[in-house]
Amino acid sequence: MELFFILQLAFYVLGGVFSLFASAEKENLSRATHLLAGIAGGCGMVYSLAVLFGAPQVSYLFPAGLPLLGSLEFVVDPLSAFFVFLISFLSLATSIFAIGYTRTSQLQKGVPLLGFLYNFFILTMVLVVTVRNIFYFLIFWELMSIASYFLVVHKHERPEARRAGFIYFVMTHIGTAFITSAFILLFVNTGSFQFDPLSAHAPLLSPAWKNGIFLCALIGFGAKAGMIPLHIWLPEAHPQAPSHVSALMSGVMIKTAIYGLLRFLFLFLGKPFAWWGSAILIFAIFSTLFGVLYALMEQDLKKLLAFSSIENIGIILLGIGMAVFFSATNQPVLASFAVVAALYHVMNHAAFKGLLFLSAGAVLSQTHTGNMENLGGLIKKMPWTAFCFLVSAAAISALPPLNGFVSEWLTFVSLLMGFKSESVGIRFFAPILASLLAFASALVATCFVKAFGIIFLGTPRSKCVSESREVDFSMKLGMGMLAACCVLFALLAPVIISLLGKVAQQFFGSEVLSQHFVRKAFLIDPAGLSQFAPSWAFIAIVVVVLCILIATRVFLGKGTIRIGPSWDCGVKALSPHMQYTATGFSKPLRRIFSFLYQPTRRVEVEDEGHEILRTARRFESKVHPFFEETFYRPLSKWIGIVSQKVKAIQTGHIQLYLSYIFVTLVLLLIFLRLSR
Amino acid sequence: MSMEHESILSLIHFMGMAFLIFSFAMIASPQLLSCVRFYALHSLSLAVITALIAYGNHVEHLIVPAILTLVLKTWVIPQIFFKLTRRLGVHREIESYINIPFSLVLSTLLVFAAYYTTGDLKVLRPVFSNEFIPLAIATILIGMLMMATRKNAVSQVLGLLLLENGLFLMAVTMTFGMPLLVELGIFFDVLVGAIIMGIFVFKIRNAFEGIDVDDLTVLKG
Amino acid sequence: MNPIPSVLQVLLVVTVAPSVSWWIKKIKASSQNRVGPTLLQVYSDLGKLFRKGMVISNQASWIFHVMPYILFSAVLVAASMVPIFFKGSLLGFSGDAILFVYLLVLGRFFMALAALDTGTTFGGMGSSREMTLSSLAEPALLLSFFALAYHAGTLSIEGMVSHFGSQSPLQILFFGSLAFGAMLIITLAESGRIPIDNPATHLELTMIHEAMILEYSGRYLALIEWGHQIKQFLFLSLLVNIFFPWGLAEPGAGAALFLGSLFFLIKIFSLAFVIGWIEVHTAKLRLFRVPDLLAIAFVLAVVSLLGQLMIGQ
Amino acid sequence: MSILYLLSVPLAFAFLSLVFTSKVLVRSFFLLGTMVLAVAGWWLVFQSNPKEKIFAFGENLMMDSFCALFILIIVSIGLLSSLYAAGYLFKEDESAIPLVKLKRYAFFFHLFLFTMLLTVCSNNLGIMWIAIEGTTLASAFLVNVDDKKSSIEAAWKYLILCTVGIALALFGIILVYYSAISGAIGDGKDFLHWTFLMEHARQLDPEVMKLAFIFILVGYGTKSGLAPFHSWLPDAHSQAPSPVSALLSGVLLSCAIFGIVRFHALTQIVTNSQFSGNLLIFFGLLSVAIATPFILIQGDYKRLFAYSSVEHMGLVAVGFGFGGLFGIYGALLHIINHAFTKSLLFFSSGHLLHHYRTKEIQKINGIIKTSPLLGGIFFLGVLAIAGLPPFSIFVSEFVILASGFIAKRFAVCAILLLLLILVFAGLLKHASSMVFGKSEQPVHSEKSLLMDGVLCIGVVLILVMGVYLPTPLNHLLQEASLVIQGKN
Repeated sequence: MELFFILQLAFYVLGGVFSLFASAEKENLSRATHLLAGIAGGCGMVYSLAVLFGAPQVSYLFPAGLPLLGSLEFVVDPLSAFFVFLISFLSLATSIFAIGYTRTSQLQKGVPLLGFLYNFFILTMVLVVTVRNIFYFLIFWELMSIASYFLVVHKHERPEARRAGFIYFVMTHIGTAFITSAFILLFVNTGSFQFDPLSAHAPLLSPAWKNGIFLCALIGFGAKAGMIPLHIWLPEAHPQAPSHVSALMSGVMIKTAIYGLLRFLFLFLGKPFAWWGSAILIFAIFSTLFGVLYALMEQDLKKLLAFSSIENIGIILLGIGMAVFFSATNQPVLASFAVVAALYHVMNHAAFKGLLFLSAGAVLSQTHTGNMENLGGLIKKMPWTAFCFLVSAAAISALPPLNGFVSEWLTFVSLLMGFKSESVGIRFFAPILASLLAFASALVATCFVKAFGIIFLGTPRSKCVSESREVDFSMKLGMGMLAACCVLFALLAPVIISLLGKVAQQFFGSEVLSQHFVRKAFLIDPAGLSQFAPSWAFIAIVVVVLCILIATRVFLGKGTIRIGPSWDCGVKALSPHMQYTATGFSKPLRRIFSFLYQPTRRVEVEDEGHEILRTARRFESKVHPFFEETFYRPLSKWIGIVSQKVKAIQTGHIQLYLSYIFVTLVLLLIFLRLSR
Repeated sequence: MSMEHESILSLIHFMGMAFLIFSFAMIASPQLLSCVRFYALHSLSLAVITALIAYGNHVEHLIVPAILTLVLKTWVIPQIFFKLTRRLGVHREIESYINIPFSLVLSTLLVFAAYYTTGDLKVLRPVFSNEFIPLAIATILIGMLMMATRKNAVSQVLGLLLLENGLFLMAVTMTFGMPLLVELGIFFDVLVGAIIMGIFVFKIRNAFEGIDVDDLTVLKG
Repeated sequence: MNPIPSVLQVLLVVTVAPSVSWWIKKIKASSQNRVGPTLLQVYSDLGKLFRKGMVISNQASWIFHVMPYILFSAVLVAASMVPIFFKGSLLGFSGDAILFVYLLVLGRFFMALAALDTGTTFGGMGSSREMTLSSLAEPALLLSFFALAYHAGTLSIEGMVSHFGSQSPLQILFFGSLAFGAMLIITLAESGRIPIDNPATHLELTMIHEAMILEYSGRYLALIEWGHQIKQFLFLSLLVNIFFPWGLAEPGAGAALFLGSLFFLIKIFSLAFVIGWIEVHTAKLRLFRVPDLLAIAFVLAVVSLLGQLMIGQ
Repeated sequence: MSILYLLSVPLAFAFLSLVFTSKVLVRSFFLLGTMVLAVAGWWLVFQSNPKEKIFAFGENLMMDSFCALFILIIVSIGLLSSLYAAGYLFKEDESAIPLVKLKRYAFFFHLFLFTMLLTVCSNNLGIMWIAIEGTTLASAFLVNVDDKKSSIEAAWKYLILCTVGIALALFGIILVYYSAISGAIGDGKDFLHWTFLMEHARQLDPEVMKLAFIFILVGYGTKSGLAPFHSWLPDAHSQAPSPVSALLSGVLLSCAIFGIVRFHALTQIVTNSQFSGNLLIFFGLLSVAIATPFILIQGDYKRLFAYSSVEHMGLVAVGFGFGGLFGIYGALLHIINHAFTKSLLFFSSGHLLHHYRTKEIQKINGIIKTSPLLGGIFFLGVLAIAGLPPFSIFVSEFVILASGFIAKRFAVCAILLLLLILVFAGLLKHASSMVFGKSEQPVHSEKSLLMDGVLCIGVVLILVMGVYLPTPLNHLLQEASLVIQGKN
């Protein structure tokens, strides 16, 4: 299996080097780079699945270049294997998509650099989840951020791309600062830079150190995952990156933060405290609600998808929060079920969010605009993209036959297993959290009805829709693969859960067995609350639909169909502008939640003389971005003011500089005299 | 021998007082040239003190720095300054941020502070007599005050040289002077420093038509 | 145990559902001293619609054609999970309350999409309002299910019904009544009854559910109407079987089945009478007052859960 | 004797460069001088055994592993700077500098190298003081090669402030000498020898040592650009021509830190308390804190890099303050990394000045479009100085932070992390506004292979040092940290 690991890394490096020589006219080289990335993804899937299915851990040791900082060691245990599988299968799909996508007019210039950065970006992600040394983990972590920064700033002529890149890189750096301090706190305790001694030493940590390390890790990885107070970079950065890259960023990059968090919570910090669980749950539910509430108000498709990533991170954190809570009140079986729920949602989110971004990329490549207000009726021009977007929209809104529902159901049940814990607080709040999760998933359904409906259905709102036509084969194949995954991950739920059970075993010891979660085709929960058979549900729906179709066809014959214009109340001029717009669609929710949004609207009215028949020239409605306005903007303004003030100490007068020296000298002498 | 010792001791104390008076005179002198002359006298008293200490305590290797001070600081450096001011046609008055009476009050305060802090210093048991330590520190503080308040580049250099004299007195009274090699090096550095500062004053006058340090505030932030 | 009674149950649900909506129309008519439609009228309407030809908009895409079948099948699968005439159900084992609720969400999701498909203003308005209100109703519905699950110890609807069947009414009176109140409000919201949505009119100010299916005709309209009536019947039967479970037959009992189902029909028609009575005596709420009503439902569910915790089982 | 050979090389080439008349000869001898110096330096350092010391000139000059590191930096950066200067100053186009100025530049450049080598190799603290004073005087002329008003002002301030600072340092040395005499340890001849003082540190008087360290810290702190005394640094480094400011920022500041660390080692043993360590941490943190606002709102990119030098010197001071194997190892490594990275940055700013003729950050944008090589290297350089992983600065910052946590100084490390983030944000903001975006000014782009070559060598060096540390260098660092802890 080591061979496949090395092969994967080698292919990425080869792909990167190949792309440096590729240029716009040499098509086959840019196609080769993405093909190589795809093959590398394939190799990755091979050895990660092997490890998940029970093969011994893959481990590899590079000769370390730097003294004092430990050895560069790679080990692929079940947890790393799961994340490598995630990275590989999504990068396989995005690479196939990218073969066609990079040829479209979107990304004509800068292809060589884009290809190189793309391969380098996936390579660093794979390395991050497999490295076993603190120092090299931080190096690959920051390399991942650098690669994604350059990808976000790829179209650097646009000022908003530069601004997004800047915010993204600074927020990531803040996260890395916290992660560095968490790791060094661990190092100070154990004296070694390797991960294995850290997890071996975990039970001996004193409570004060554990709490400190937990907080640093939560804030550090939370910033990278896009947890609510630290999320402002996500809706800025993802839309700027090319779509197949933002699919990877949303699908997998923020999951490396979840990987880091899991490693800290369940391997490095030994037995957690109960308040950790509630802290994570609070952050999780805020991320879920705010993520979807802001996603609803977006007009730009990729920003909408970015906000919905924040919502899904919230769902994952809900699972992790309950897992931490259960393992704090030493119920390992319940805790492992919650971890399995979280990991399952990580995988599902990678599948459908990747597909959403890819189809958004397809739409972008044809219509050259991300703004939903001037799209519409694309289903007739791009049927395949529309179908894939529909599948992923249904999956993300957790509609039953697809994978979204399975992981949502697992998260619901892991929340409701809170009934079994003896603390009254969690017994009351767990169902409340579950109902808020239901509320959020209903809003997601609304959000994606709006997205799909406004973009693909109805009549085209602007001419850029008319020139668009279906994307080429490689992009369709990429999207098709992910759509198939959305269905496959639902049907194969029992198999997948038994694999994830192995990862849970790594956390909670071997007494956690997969038959606590799976009985033949049924997913059961250890607390005996309920059971669910995804395959049965899928078959039931499909069979019933077919029966009705056949029944109506047999009993009532073909039935005459007459094509006529849509109902226009006799006005005879049903123009596309009479349709509901994205802003209009989310208007009721904006009114209901006006306390949160504080919506402001500006209407420029123009009346040709008579004030009754006035025509609104321009309507602009903005939603108050709560976190930016209340915390981040004042902070940066305050820093600016302080810096201006401090600038005054450099006035240019040499006498002033001399008096700085003499005053400091006198103060030091006094300090010496006092301290004696 | 003891009587001779007494007379040397009293002579040294007299020269110490002269040393302090000349530093007051330097900070109080309105004219640049008078300030340079006082500097020459100040170095002369320093040279005499060094010679007397050398003779009184039979420390032969102190004679060389005494002679060097006499030659360099009472004759060579003042000549440089005279030639400089004549060649540059620099106007004679000394502009300062604080007027002369106020700077005199300040310098007396500094002298008092020097005596207060280091007067009964148990820590420093100087080799020779311990009342020269506060005198040296007072001179250093006056030198600092002079540099910090003068607007004219030349008078800033003079403040620096005054500070060096204070340091040199401290060295002599604390440890009978440093090893000869180091003494020579320090003198060489002071001389080259003075020459280079002279060159730069010359450059400033060419560039800024005047050696008022206030024009030198272009570089900010 | 043989599946025949549960298959029969599904067929029975499908046939009895229109009669309940006829019964509600009848009550409204009699209270407005009109005669109202006959029982056969409802069935003949459906039959007529099935046979009629269809007029389909030129803007419509394949989603417009697929939606009625998905809606009807979703409702049918949901129906096969709920014990109605007796304590068993055809697919009860395959899922629980969450699957039941999300099946209905599947139907609603595609209905909202189809509404947007034809590019008319009514479709957009209907789907926007429907999705908004349903996303406010869903947490209350699920929370009341969770409150019941907390008491019953299981999430599957079959388990809940059999659990509450064996409970003495006094024991579950307090939190049960609160949960019943919440579920009743949600039933009105889901089936589009008066306080939330006016099923009888096509006035754009008031219609939510009707606005979405404005473009439909013929066979598709029949399927949608029928599905809607089944969904309404499902909610009513849920209310009846969970909160008034006495007399419901055990899965195996052959003879008692008829008696049990008869008894169930009486209960369901009396509950339909209550719905009809509410419809007559309350005016439709303004659209932005409905969230307050749904908030009341949510609070009722929260209090019923809190009640159980405080009193401790 | 080999130290004397090493010192004689720059001196010889300094006076040699005054002799020639044609520009080509001056340029070639100028380059030859630094090459010979570099070879001599490397040979001297790497052939000697890091464990033992080499004495010369009657024990007044000495080279142990600690000094060897600095010799390495001086000769390497000197070579890079002279290579760059050959392309940057000695160019033949219309804005060429007259021959007399070039000869003066070559003379003072080699003199400057000589004084710095003397500082580092001197065992006698008095000679070290003289050498540091010499560096100030030599580099004063290098700062204002082009006689503009602002560069004269910068040179003047540099001269006055550093001379005052160093005068105060002299007072510190006198106090140390005094405590050696009052301790009456041995015969008077080698009381000022650092090795002697380190062996007999126990007999020195702690109170006098503390007073001496205060004067030394203020004195050499002025020279090394620590916080309240740093005011001359931004003016001098931004007005000096790029090769000189690379040398000033990269090497001269480190030599001043070398002085402080020698006395810190001495004080630590004499007072065996954290007195000097705490002072170093306080002033180091103060330097980083004061440099941060200036970096955030800076308008001129050369001043930006000057303030970043203040910040990195603060980091080095904090590293030495934390102490322990990790602290000192990290601080020494940070001096080396900072020397190479900062010189690369000043070379690239020289390029920018050469191409765009302005130091304003707002006026330059879209470098990546007009000259991709320069844009790429400049941006990578800025990321390197901000401490991002693939580059070497991250390694030493990580080690210093680790030593901070080991020394249980969490508050200091937290403040450091916060300030480093702010500095990173400031640097990124400026760099991205300069490198990206549409470029509209005309660019005087005549390519000079030598200058681009130096840039590429610089980038390769900091990338390699970020991943791989050659073992001989590692031994030197370990030995030097033992020397400073006084354990060898």
